[in-house]
Amino acid sequence: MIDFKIKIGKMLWKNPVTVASGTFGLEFGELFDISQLGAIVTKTVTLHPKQGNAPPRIAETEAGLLNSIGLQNPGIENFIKTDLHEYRIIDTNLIVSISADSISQFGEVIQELERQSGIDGYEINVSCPNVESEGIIFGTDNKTVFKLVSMIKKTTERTVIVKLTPNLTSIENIARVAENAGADAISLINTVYGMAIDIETRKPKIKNVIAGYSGIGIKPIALQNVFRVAKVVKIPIIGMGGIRNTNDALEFIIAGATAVAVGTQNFVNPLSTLDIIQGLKKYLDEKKVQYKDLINSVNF
Amino acid sequence: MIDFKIKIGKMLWKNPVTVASGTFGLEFGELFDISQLGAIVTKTVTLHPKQGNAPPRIAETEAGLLNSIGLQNPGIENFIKTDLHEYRIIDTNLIVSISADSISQFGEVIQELERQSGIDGYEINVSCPNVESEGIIFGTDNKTVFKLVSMIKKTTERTVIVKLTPNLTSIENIARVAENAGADAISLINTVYGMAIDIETRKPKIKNVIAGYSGIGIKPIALQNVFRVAKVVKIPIIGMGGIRNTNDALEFIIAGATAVAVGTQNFVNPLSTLDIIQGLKKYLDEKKVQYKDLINSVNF
Amino acid sequence: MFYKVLPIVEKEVINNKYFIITFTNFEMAEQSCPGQFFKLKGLEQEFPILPRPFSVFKKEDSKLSFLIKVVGTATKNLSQLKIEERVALLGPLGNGFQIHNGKKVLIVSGGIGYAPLNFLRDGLNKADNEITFFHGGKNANDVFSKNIRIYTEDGSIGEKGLVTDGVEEFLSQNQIDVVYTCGPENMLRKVKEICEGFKTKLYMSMETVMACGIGSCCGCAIKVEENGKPVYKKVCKDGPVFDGYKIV
Amino acid sequence: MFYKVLPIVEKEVINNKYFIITFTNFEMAEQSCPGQFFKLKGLEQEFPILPRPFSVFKKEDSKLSFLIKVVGTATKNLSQLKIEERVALLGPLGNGFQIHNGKKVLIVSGGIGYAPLNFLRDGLNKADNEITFFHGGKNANDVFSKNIRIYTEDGSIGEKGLVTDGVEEFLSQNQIDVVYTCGPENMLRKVKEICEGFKTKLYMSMETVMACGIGSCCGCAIKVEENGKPVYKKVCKDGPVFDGYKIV
Ligand SMILES: Cc1cc2nc3c(=O)[nH]c(=O)nc-3n(C[C@H](O)[C@H](O)[C@H](O)COP(=O)(O)OP(=O)(O)OC[C@H]3O[C@@H](n4cnc5c(N)ncnc54)[C@H](O)[C@@H]3O)c2cc1C
Ligand SMILES: Cc1cc2nc3c(=O)[nH]c(=O)nc-3n(C[C@H](O)[C@H](O)[C@H](O)COP(=O)(O)OP(=O)(O)OC[C@H]3O[C@@H](n4cnc5c(N)ncnc54)[C@H](O)[C@@H]3O)c2cc1C
Ligand SMILES: Cc1cc2nc3c(=O)[nH]c(=O)nc-3n(C[C@H](O)[C@H](O)[C@H](O)COP(=O)(O)O)c2cc1C
Ligand SMILES: Cc1cc2nc3c(=O)[nH]c(=O)nc-3n(C[C@H](O)[C@H](O)[C@H](O)COP(=O)(O)O)c2cc1C
Ligand code: FES
Ligand code: FES
Repeated sequence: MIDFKIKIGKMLWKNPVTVASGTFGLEFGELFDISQLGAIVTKTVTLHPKQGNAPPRIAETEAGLLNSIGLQNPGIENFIKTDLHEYRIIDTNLIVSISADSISQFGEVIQELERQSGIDGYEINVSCPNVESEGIIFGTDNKTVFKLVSMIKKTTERTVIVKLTPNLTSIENIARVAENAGADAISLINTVYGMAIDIETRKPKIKNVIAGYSGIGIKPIALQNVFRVAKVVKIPIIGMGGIRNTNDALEFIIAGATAVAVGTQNFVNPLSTLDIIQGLKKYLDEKKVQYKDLINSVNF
Repeated sequence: MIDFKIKIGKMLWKNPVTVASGTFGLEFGELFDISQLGAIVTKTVTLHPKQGNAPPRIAETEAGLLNSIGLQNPGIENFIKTDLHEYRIIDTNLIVSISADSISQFGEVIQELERQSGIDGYEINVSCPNVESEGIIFGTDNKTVFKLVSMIKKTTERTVIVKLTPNLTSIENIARVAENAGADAISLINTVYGMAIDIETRKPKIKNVIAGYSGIGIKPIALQNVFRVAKVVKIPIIGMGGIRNTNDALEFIIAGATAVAVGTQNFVNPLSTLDIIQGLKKYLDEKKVQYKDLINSVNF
Repeated sequence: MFYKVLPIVEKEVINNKYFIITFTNFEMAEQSCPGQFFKLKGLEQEFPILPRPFSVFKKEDSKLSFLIKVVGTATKNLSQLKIEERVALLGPLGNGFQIHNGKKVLIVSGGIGYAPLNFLRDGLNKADNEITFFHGGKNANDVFSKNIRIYTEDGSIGEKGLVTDGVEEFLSQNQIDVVYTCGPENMLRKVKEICEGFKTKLYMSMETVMACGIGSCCGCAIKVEENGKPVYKKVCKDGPVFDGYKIV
Repeated sequence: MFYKVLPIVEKEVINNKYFIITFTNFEMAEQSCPGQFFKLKGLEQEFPILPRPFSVFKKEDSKLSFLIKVVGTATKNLSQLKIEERVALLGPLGNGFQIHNGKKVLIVSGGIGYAPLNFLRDGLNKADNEITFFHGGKNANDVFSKNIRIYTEDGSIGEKGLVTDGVEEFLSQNQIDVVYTCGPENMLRKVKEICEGFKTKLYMSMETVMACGIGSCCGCAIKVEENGKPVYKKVCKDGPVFDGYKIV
C-alpha cells in the first residue's frame, strides 16, 4: 500500500492532490466523491459580495487560458450561509481562500471565519491590489506581506497558506518573508499577467484587458518558481500552474512541491485530480520510491 | 502602395519587421535575401569570448521552448573580424545586441563598436547579472538601468534600444527609467524564466536548470508587457515574444508596438519574417488602414 | 450530469460547414432536456484546451446527437473525427427551455441556433403545443430541414430575407403565447424587439465563452435583469435559456 | 540549403515503429550527401513546435527518403501523414561523412542509426570502398535490411547479442581503415573504445536537440576536443558527423 499522507501546517492530507482556488466548486461533487481529494480549496471569498468583472471574462489563447473573473463571490456572510455548510461536511480538509482590499479587511474576513467550524486552513490570496498603499499588489510588497501574515497568524490557530503571485522580481524574497511571518505553507503560482487581442475588432479578448494567464502555457514558469522557492524555505509548497496529469504533477513534486493543485485542467477533465492521485500511486509503486523522497529531488 | 516605413531612433526601417537577438544569423542569408528585413539584430556579443553553457541547452515544452545558451559568442574582437564584415554590407539597418558583466564593461564593448562603420544601433541586453551588484540582473534594477543607459547615450550617437526582461514586478517603471535615461526605443520581451524536468531521470531538461522560456506560450505575457509599456513611454517599442505569423504581429502592433521581432518562429519557418511583411501589407491594404494608425490602437 | 469518454457511433456530414455526430449513452440521454448542452472534446486533441459547448440536437432512446458548425479549431478538430474515435463528454448541462402545455408557440432559429430548437420541437410536440418554426440562414447551406418556414439572405432557398422579417409579419397576424429563439446576437436582439410589441413570452438561448460549464468558475457571466437590477448570471448554469426580456 | 513545403510522394510503413516517407525535389536531392539531414515538420501540425532533424536515408534522382522511428509526438505526427499531405523541409543541413576512396570500411549501425548509414553505403560504393555492414537492434522489428550482418538483443533475427560484440571480433580479424557509426549513445561509446584499440579512422554521427538546425542559435552544442582543448561545436553545422575520437 502506497502511503502518501502529507502534513501541511496542522493539516494531515490523505494524498497530496488538491484543487486551485477559483477553478472548482461544489458542483464537482455531482461528478465524483470530492472527499477523495487531499484538500479542497474554495473560490476566493471577500468581506463584501463582489459582482465580478464585465464579460468577456474568459478567452482561450494558443496554449492556455486568460481569465478575469474579478473575484465574483457572494461575500463572507453568504458564503458561510450557503457553500460553507455543504463543504464542512465533506470528509477532507477544507481550505478557504480569502482576499481583501486592506490588511484590516483581511482581519475581518478571518474573524468571521474563525467563528465557523469545519475549516482547516486559510489560503491567503495576495494577488490583488491593496487600497491602503496606492493599489500596489499585496503579494509584491515584502513589508505588507510580512504585516499581513503576522496579523493573520495572531488571529488564528488554523493552518495559514500564503498564495504567491509570480508577477514579481523575486519570488524567493517574498516566500522568505511569508515564512518568517509564520506562514505554514506557500502555494504558487497564481496566474501570470497576460493579454490577447482580437485583430478583427481590435478589442481585447478580455473586457478587463489585462487578465490572468493559466494552463499548460505557464507550466515552465510555475515549475521554476516552485523550484526556486523550495531552495529557500522549509515550509511545504503547494505547487500549481498548468498541471494536467500525473507527469505534470511529478515535475512539480520533484521540483520541490509537497502537494499539487489542479486548476485549468478541471475545466478540461473534471476528474483529472482523481487520475493524478491514481497515477502518483502507480508511479511510486513502479519506481519503488517513497513519496517524501520524491519531493525536491532534482537530480543535477 | 502600402508604406510602412517607420523610425526607430535615428534609423529608418523600410518595414516594421526584424528578428529577435540570438535566434538569427548570417546563415539565414542562404535561405532568403535578409536585406528585406526592416532591421537585423545580431546575437548578443560580449567583450570576451564566451563558450556558453553546458548542454543540453534547448528543450521543447508543451507550448514553447526553453533555452540556456549562455550567450555563447566569439567576443567583440572576433565578432568585428568575422560577422560584422558580412552584416555591414547588407542593405538594411544593423543592430548589434550587446551585454556585459558591469556598466564599465558595457562601455568597453560600445567603444570597440564605435570604431566600426555599418552599425546603425545597439540593443542593450540587460537580462544578465551585474557582477558589481551581487549578480542582480541589470534589467530589474532601476538605478542601474538609468546609469547604464545614460552612460551609453553619452558614448554613442547611434540609436540605443534597451531590451527589457519581463521577470520583474513593474515593467512600466523600468521602461520609464530607460526612456528618461535617453533610450531611443525599447524592445521587449526577453525570455521568461522557465524550467522543465524529465520525470524518468529527474534531471532538469536544461543543464543550467532555470532557462529562458520563449515561443507561443509566452505570447499573452509579452503582449500585456507591450501594452503596459506603450501606455507609459513615448519612444517606440519593438515587440516580441511568441510571434509566429501576421496575426500575432498584428496583436503586438495594436497593443502598442511600432515594430515586431520574430524569435523562436525562425526555427520553425525560417521565412516567417517575410511572410509577416507580406501579411501586414495585405492587412493594411484590405482594411484600408495606415500603419501608424494601427499602432497602439486597442479598441476598448 | 456525467463525464464520460464515448466513441462516435454515427456521423453525418451535411455540407462543408455542418456535421452531426451521435453518441450512445443511456444515462446521459435520459437526463437531457431541450436547451441543455454538453461540453465536447476529442480525446486525443490537446489544443485548443477547453472542451466546447454544444446543444443537444436530437435524442432518440439512448442516442444523443449534436449538430455542429465548423467555425474555428475546436469545431474543425471535431469535424475530423471518424466513427469509433473517442470524445470526452460532460453533460447534460444548464437549464433547458421551459415547456408549457397546449400553447401556440413560435420557434425562431438562426443558423446553428437551429440545434437546440430542433430538440425543443420534439419536447413541445409531446406537450401538445401548436408549433410554427421559422428558420433563417445565409444560404441553402444553413438550412437543415425543409419542413419549416425558411428565410435565406441570398434567397437560395425559402424566402429571400431575414427570418425576423417573417416573424414580425407572423406575430401581427397570429396570436402566439410563447416564442423560443436561438441564433446570432443581432437576430436575438431583433426578435426581442418584435416580441416586446406583442407581449409574448420569450425564451432565449444565449452563448458565451465557457470554461467549467457547470457553474464553478463564473467565467460565462451575462448581464441579466433581476428584480429590476442588472446582475451577472452564469450562462452555463442559470442558462443557457433565459427570459429574453431580462437580457441586458 | 533550401526551405520548401513538399507533398509526401511515397510512404512505406515498415512496422508499427518505423516508416519511410519520400519527397521529390531536384535541388534538395542534388545537394544532399550521406550524413546530412533535414528538418521536417507537418505543415498543419502546430505542436510540437520545432521541426525535427532526420537524416537522408536514400536518394534516387530527385527523390529523397527518410526512415523515421516513432519515439514521441513529432515522429508520431509525421507517421500519421498520408501521401499528398504536405511537410515543410529545411535542408540539406550539416556536414556529412567524409568519404575516402578504395578503403576497407566497416559500418556499425544501431537501431535508427541505420538511416544515414544506408545512404552512406551508396556513397562508399561509388568510391570503390570495400564495405562490411553491421547492424544491431533490440529485435527483428529494428532491422531494415537482411543483406548485412545483423545482431539482435533477443536473437529474433541474426545473431543474438550486441552489435558491438561482433565489431570487436571483426576488427581483430580484419584490417579496417575506416569505421563509420551512428546509433545510441552507449553503442557509440563502446565502438569508440573498440576502435581506439585498432587505430582505425572513426566517423560518428551525433545527435542533440536542435532548434535552428543551421548554425545560428548555438542550441545544439556538443563538447569536442580541438587542439587538445574541449570546445563546444554545433552538431547541426560542424557535425552531425565528427571524428569519433574527439567526442568528449
Ligand atoms: C450553450 C451553448 C450551446 C452551443 N451549441 C452549439 C451547437 O449546438 N452547435 C454548434 O455548432 N455550436 C454551438 N455553440 C457554439 C460553439 O460552442 C462554438 O462555435 C465553439 O465553441 C467554437 O469553437 P472553435 O474552437 O471551433 O472556434 P473558436 O475560433 O475558438 O471560436 C469561435 C467562437 O466560438 C466561441 N467560443 C470559443 N471558445 C468557446 C468556449 N470555450 N465556450 C463557448 N464558446 C466558445 C466564441 O464566440 C468564439 O468567438 C454553443 C455555444 C454555447 C455557449
Ligand atoms: C542529426 C540528426 C539526425 C537524425 N536522424 C534521424 C533519422 O534519420 N530517423 C529518425 O527516426 N530519427 C532521427 N533523429 C532523431 C529524431 O530527430 C528524434 O527522434 C525526434 O526529434 C524525436 O521527436 P519526437 O517529438 O517524436 O520525440 P520527443 O518525445 O520530443 O523526444 C524524444 C527524443 O528525441 C530527441 N529530440 C527531441 N526534440 C528534438 C529536437 N528538436 N532536435 C533533435 N532531437 C530532438 C531527444 O533526444 C528526445 O529525448 C536524428 C536526430 C539528429 C540530431
Ligand atoms: C477561471 C479562474 C479563476 C481563478 N480564480 C482564482 C481565485 O479566485 N483565487 C485564487 O487565488 N486563484 C484563482 N485562480 C488561479 C488558480 O487558482 C491557479 O493559481 C492558476 O490558474 C494556475 O493554475 P492552473 O494553470 O492549473 O490553472 C483562478 C484561475 C482561473 C483559471
Ligand atoms: C535560442 C535562443 C537564444 C536567444 N539568445 C538571445 C540573446 O543572445 N540575446 C537576447 O537579447 N535575447 C536572446 N533570446 C531571446 C529572444 O531574442 C526573444 O527575446 C525571446 O525569445 C522572445 O521571443 P520569441 O518568443 O519570438 O522567441 C534568445 C532566445 C532563444 C530562443
Ligand atoms: S463556465 Fe464556469 S461558471 Fe459557467
Ligand atoms: S541547432 Fe541552432 S546552432 Fe545548431
